[in-house]
Amino acid sequence: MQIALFIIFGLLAVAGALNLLFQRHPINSALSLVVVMMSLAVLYWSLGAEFLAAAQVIVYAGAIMVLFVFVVMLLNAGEEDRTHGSKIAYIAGIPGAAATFCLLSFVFLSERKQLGSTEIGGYLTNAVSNITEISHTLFTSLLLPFEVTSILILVAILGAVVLARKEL
Amino acid sequence: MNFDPIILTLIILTPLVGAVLLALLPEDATASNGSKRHAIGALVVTLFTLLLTLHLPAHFNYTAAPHTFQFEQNLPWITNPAIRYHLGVDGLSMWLIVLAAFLAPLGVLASWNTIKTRTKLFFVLFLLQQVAMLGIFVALDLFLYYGFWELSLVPMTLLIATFGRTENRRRAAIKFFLYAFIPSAILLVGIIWLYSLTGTFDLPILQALAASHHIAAPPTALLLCSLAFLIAFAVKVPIFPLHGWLQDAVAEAPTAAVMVLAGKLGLYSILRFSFGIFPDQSRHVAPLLIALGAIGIAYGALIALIKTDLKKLAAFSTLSHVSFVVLGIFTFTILGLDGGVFQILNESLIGAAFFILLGLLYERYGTYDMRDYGGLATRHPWMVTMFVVTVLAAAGLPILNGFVGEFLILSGSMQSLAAHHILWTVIGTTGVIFGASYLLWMIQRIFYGSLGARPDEVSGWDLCAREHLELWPLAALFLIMGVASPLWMRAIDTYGAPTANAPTQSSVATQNLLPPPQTASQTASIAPPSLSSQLETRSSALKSPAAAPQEAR
Amino acid sequence: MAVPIAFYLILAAILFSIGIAAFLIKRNIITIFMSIELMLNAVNLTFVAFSHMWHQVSGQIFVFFVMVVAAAEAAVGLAIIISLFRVRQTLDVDQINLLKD
Amino acid sequence: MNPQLLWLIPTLPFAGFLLNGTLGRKLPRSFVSAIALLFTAAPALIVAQLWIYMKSAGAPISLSVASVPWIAVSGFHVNFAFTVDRLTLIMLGVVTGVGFLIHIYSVGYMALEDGFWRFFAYLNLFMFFMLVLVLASSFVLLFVGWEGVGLASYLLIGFYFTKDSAANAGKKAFIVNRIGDFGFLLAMFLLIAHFGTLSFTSVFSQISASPLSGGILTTIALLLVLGATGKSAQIPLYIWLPDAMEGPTPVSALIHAATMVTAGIYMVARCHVLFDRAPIALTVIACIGAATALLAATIGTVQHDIKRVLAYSTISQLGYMFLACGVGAYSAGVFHLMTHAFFKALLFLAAGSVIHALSGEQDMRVMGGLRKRIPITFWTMSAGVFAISGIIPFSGFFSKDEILYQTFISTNPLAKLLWFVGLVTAGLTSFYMFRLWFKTFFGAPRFDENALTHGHSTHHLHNQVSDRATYDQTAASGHDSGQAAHAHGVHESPLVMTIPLMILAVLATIGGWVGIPAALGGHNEFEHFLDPVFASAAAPAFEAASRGTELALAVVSLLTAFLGIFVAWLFYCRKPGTAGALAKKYATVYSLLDHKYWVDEIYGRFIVAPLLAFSRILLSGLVDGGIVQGTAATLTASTQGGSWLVRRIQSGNIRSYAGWLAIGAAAVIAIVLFGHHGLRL
Amino acid sequence: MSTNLLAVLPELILTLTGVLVMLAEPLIAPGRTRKPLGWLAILGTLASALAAFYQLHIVNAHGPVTGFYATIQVDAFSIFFHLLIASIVLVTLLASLDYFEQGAVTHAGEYFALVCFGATGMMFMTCSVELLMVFIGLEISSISTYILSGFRKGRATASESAIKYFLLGSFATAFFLYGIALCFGATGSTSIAAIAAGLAVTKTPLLGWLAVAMVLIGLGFKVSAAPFHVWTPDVYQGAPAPVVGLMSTAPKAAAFAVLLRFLFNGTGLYHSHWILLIEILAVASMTIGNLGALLQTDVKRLLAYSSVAQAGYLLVAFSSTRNEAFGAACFYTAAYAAMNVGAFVVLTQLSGFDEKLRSIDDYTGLALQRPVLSALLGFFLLSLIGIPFTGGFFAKFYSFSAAVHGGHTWLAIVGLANSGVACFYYLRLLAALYSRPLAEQPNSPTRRIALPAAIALAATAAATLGLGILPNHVLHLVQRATPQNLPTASAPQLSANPPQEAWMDAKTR
Repeated sequence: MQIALFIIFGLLAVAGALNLLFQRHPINSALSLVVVMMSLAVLYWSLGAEFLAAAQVIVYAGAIMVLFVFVVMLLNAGEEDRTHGSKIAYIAGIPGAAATFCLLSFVFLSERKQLGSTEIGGYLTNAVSNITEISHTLFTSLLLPFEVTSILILVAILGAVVLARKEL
Repeated sequence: MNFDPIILTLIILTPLVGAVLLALLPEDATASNGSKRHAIGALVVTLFTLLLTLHLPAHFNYTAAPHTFQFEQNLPWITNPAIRYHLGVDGLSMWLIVLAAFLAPLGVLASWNTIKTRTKLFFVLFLLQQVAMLGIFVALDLFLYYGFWELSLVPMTLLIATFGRTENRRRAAIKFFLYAFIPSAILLVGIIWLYSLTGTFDLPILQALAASHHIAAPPTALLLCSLAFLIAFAVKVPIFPLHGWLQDAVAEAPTAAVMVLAGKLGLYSILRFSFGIFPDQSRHVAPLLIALGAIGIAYGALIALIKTDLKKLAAFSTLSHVSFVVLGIFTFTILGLDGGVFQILNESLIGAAFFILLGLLYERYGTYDMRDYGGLATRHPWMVTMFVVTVLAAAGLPILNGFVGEFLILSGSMQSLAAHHILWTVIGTTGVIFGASYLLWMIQRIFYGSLGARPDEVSGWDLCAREHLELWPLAALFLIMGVASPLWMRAIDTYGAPTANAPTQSSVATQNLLPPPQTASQTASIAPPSLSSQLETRSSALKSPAAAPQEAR
Repeated sequence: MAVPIAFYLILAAILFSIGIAAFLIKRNIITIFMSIELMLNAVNLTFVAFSHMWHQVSGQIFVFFVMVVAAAEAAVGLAIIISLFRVRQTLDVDQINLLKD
Repeated sequence: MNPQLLWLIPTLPFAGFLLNGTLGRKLPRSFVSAIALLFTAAPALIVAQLWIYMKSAGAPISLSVASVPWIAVSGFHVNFAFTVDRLTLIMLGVVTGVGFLIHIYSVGYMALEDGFWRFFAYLNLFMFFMLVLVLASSFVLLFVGWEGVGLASYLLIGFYFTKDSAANAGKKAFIVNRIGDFGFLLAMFLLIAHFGTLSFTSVFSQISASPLSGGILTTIALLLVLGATGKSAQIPLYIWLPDAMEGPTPVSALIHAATMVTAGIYMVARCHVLFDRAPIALTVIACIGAATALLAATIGTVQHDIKRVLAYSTISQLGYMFLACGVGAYSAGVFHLMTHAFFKALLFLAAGSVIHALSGEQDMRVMGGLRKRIPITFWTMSAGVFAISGIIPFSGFFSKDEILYQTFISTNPLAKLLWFVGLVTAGLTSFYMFRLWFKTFFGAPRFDENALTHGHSTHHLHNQVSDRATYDQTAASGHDSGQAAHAHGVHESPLVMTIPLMILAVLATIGGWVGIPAALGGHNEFEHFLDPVFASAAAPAFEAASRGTELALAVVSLLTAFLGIFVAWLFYCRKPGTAGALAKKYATVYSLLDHKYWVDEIYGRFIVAPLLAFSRILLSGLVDGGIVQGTAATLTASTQGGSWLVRRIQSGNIRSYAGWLAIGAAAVIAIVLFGHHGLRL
Repeated sequence: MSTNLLAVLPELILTLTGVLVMLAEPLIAPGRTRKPLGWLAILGTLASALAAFYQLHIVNAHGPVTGFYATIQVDAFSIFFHLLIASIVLVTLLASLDYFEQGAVTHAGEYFALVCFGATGMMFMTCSVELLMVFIGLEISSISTYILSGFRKGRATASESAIKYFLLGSFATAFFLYGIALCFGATGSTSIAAIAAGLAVTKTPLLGWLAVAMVLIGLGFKVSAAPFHVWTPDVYQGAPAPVVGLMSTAPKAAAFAVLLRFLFNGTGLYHSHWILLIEILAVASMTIGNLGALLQTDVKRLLAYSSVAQAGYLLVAFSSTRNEAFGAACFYTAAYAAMNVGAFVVLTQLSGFDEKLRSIDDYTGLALQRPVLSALLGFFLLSLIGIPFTGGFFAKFYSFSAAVHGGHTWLAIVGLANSGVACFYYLRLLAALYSRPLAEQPNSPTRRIALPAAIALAATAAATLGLGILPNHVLHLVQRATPQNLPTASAPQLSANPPQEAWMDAKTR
């Protein structure tokens, strides 16, 4: 089952990503990204992260992507033009991306043995449930990051207000 | 009250304080022809500095042990790295300090009327330059020295950039700075490397370590390090073929700046640091430097022969003259070293007089092109007199100072036959011919014959009182130093004699030809005993500062 | 059948690289921003995979934080995009090149 | 007398120089001349006293005075130390005596010149340096005088500096002398390197003590010879002396005839110990001397400028002295030096008087028939002409004959050839001197009496005067070269000029009697007087010769002189057109002589021009412009190229930037994965 | 090991200040001056700095402490950076008090708040020993600087600057995150101490290497090390001058602090892997930065490139042994902050809100009109060149001596040759200042320098000079600041022996 999930949703994620890449209208790209996120949510679940799977759907797909779509609509962005502003992106960037991928894969493949494999539901069998453990950690050892994140959100709100406010 | 321990600090501080005070003194907006108050202030400061420096020759101890320093001040400054505020003077630097302080008032006088705008900036920079120069001469801590060394670049660059003569000035300033800065960056690497090796920046300690071969490093590395030092200094001198900056900088720099542009700083540094810390390595590269010195003499003179622009001529003449010093000091003979150091004084004084005179001409006629001149002798009898005296001193006429230096240098060069080929001495001596040629030709083209184009248009005046005041001390010194050189040589010799190689009587045919001159034994006996005892005290002193960084690592 | 962790990682690497490529290829600034989100998602997958491997929940928490940060970034980024659009009336990244040598 | 007073001899003229040099411009002319004369007469008196003192001492002695250190470094000391021996004494006598006379003469000759004070200041300066040269007790002190007289010569030749030719001549003199000094300096450096000292006594005693005579001594000697050829105007460096005639005539008389140019001979004589050990160098000296004597004499036969004839004759006579030194006959050389000082000073001063009479005219072609108009000048000059031509009993005969005789009996393998050259030169000498005599004083006057009344003449003078008149407000008179403003027609010179002429005429006549050789019934006292100086174990030997030989040689040389006179008489008195006809017939030879063998041109074309071209093209252009500046330029250009490249990266496009980030990231990952261990140095 | 508010006191104070300012902003009527808010922020920053001093006092007495379940560690190192960041922020605030008055920005209060928040993020970065915390801090600082760089909203360049910074910054953040993920993958932890312990026993070292690379890419972007510097010139050019002064120093300092901790304390074991990378980054940064600046005519871009080069010099220090690297790098950050902030404060004063002075030509002859400011700018430029008796000199000196001690003499030589090239462009600006003006009319309106700006200038100049004459005092602090990993509660005790710094032993031998 694990492998089936992996193959189906992995392929779906890649397909979504590629679609994002090849679609020329931002809305289509956004929807492709939603597909990727949904697939990932399933994969998260298959890896024993139910909480994250849920959060992925709610926060990412539900909130962030909606924000994106909203802005796309707001700015009335149409299909993008095939402008040729950059040769470097193709000459250096794409090979760079490919090389990065190759190097990463090389590392993962060469360490494949040591990395081991997934055990279906392996993590779920823990005594404490996933969510309990997360919340426990979040409020003990990772309390500070959790609190500080509020500053981050404050900054984000402040920034959004500052930037998007009309008058200047 | 005994001023000895603080006199050097006072000497450095006086122009510094002067510079700060001048900077705070507002420009006189009411004066029509440029304010004089800063000039007066600078004159007072420089004269006072000169007065202070005269303390040194007055209280110099001629019988001190070789390789020791006087008027020392040695205070801890920064603990990591171990930098000390260490000042001191020996026979090498004493007269150079007085010289630098002596030239300063002359520079102020030379700028009296020529600097019409931004007088404040000019004199502040001038005094800062003075601080850096004096600092270089007295610093005994490599690091402190390096600080002054770099510091000397800045005012000079700004002086050239701001007060340069033509539109080319910015380029010339940057060229000057780059030429000086890049090698001194390598010098810094050398200093750091040395520090990482020995744990000290203190020159006397380093000197003692080097003399006793206690700097533990592969010979190649040491040689490279010595080259890093040497190249930085050589560019500043400049030694042929590193003189690329000289022509432009001399052409642009105002008189007061150009007087201190080339020569003494670099040469002093070679003598003090290259020879002090790398005695063996310096001797190793000496044949090359002797060759470069000899070539530089002839090369500078030959090119000066064809230049029609007076400043360019002066630049190559400077190259030729400093090359004499290079030739002299790298012979490592007493004659060469003493003559070389003496010639640094000569070269500076003669160069100063020369540039002042050129400045006077420019002030009157607004051109440095010789072809525009001619027949000025009837109009400016005093100026031509001073010009001829200067030129004769430069050409090495006996009883003027240039001769003593050149004579000793070339004799030394001939003496050190073992180190190099006789050819270099011969080439060096041709400088005597070419030097006279271009200088006399210059005199002829400016002053003799019928009136030239510029003097026909512009009427000039003979020297005024201030100009007399600038030139007479120099002219008098030419003569006094020419006939009474021992006054200076006595101190210089305390440096030169212990630094030179013990005379080997290396000459080709003489071993069998003659009994050794009676003085040979004298000179040989000076160095060894005192040095070794000194070394012991130094190395014990070395333990503590050197050990600290070792442990830290 | 168990899937090797490496496969998840490689899947993440693929997504990450596609994200890079999308950043390079897309012209619309919003889409480019989306490709960054794609890259972040790839990283998240990596985190989750490792979290699974190490039986450590901290990886998952990290992902949680990344999500929050992504949301904050999205807010700010989109605000920047809006303010840019107001001035330039374009979202084509190739036309955003006033600042250059 | 107190020997410590020795230092007064040179310093008094120096004081005169300083006084006149700094204050002279403000002082009246009488004061200036008084100062100059006083400070020249005083040393002359001291020398006279010294002479008496040393004579009375009986035995040959040499004096030296305690010294002031000049250069003092460990292992090497030079002092201002003076020493007097008999050679010095003779030189001192000549320099102070002749010098004083010429000073007197100058007072009259220069009376109306603008730079009167300057002239006397320079003249005193010259006296100072010349006396230092003569009194020096070491090579380097000698060199001080040596260079110093060169300086004085430079200043005095260029006295009329507004004239380009004068300025050029001064510069040429100095630089050519410098070439000689180059040799002198190198010789000194070698001496220091090998002997560790430059004191005469020390060096010579070391040479004497050493058993070897090696290549090094020859090298030193040859380098010294180079120095001497410069100062004494010998081949190859004689070219400056004819041009030096641009200076005022008293200067030519004092510096370029009587004293300074003999410094080379003095130096060789002073260093005879060294030269005796370097026979090759001696031979070179002899050959140079003979060749110069002949060469200069041939040129002298065709010159028209009265002073140039005398200049070439000077070169020729100096060649004689060189010849003498070269064969080891130092005392003969010095003897000729002394007589030459008398008669050549006389000739120049008389020529000056002639020029003065003709208001600045120097061209013999427009002279003639002056015998009656300026009798004193004529008679005194005649004495000089006879003396130089070697007519018995004038002084020149004895000294020149001595040289020829010594040469003949020398053991040098070239002795006979050298003697023959000397003989031919003697004939030529009497020819061109009598040519001068005849052309100047005999025949019909060829000058334009009217032109002279304006005080102006032909040649460059015209330009020069008008030039100066334009901007020289103080110019009371626009006259140069000794012609006076009051010169209305040809006239005899004032007493202040003629008295020195007369004294010198007497000396030129009887000056040689101190060295009448034994063959002519004398004792050759002069030679004996100098014997203690030149006694040397290594001195070149002479063949034993009989009195008969000596007598015969004297007769031969006398006959040669008369032959010269006869030819001159034939050409310029009897048939005045002959010379011109000959010149046309042998146009090539004449042109060669007229152009002084094109030596100046050859030097210019083959040494000076290539040197300048070398400097301009190779050094300034290629090395300085190309390599030195070019390296910097290349570095700058490559840096700027790099800068351009880096800025190309900064295209402003976010996608490009991301491209760089991506490829950079890939590179970083690759480096971390595959690049272990950083580079070390 | 529990919540210890004292450990985050400076951050806490700054946050509160920011919140206060933010809250007070709407209370002030539009059109009224926002200076009081600025003063409030300044006071807050001062208080935060004092709090840092107080922490120093405690640390001096009791040694380093950790807080919040060992997510942060308060030691001399973090306090040093706290103080540094607080000082930078203080100077920036002082300099920008009047800045926004000129531009009639109505909501300048938000600017002050953002600066405070940003500084909080940076401070958290420097004291965190947990990568998650680092990440959050990094994001806070980044997001505030994104916003600040686009603060002059009406301008096309401002938005462009912000978007470039934002997009590329997020792009790099993804790499940084990936790196953390791989760290976690290799060791099972994101705490630096645990990473150090974990790497010693990890079965997947390749992941560790990869993690180092990815983190370096992310932080390399933040410190604008070549080739991750591409954003720097454009962003600096478009951002307001005081903000550039801030963001070219404070976030960089924080990023370097993270880099130091991460490389030496976290992945010190992999020294041999990252050392070459650091060297290459250093050389590339120095060279590319200097070359880019060489022919630059826009002054802000010039300083941007120069900051790239400065990052390179700083990286040179990393090539040495741990202690030296810490000392040299910390000193460098401080000196660089002093002179660079100073330079930008002068630029702010000279060119004003509109930034009319852009190219070097605009600065020609300015010394006549604004002598004091020109002299100060000249002084900062000299310090950037590295002239002795300025902070810049000792900064370079320590950095290069660290390299020489570490056996990387060639790096020092490359660095010094580069600083030779560098003086060309600094001097071009300097020479321009002091040459004759091109036009008659003044190119900079002569204003009196306001008191706060004067204080800011005096402080930076004094700091630059002080670091150049008496570097010892800072150096003492810095030398004690080399942090050690404290035992943490959450660190998995995978191995009995703590990771030996074998590479370091090898070096000292």
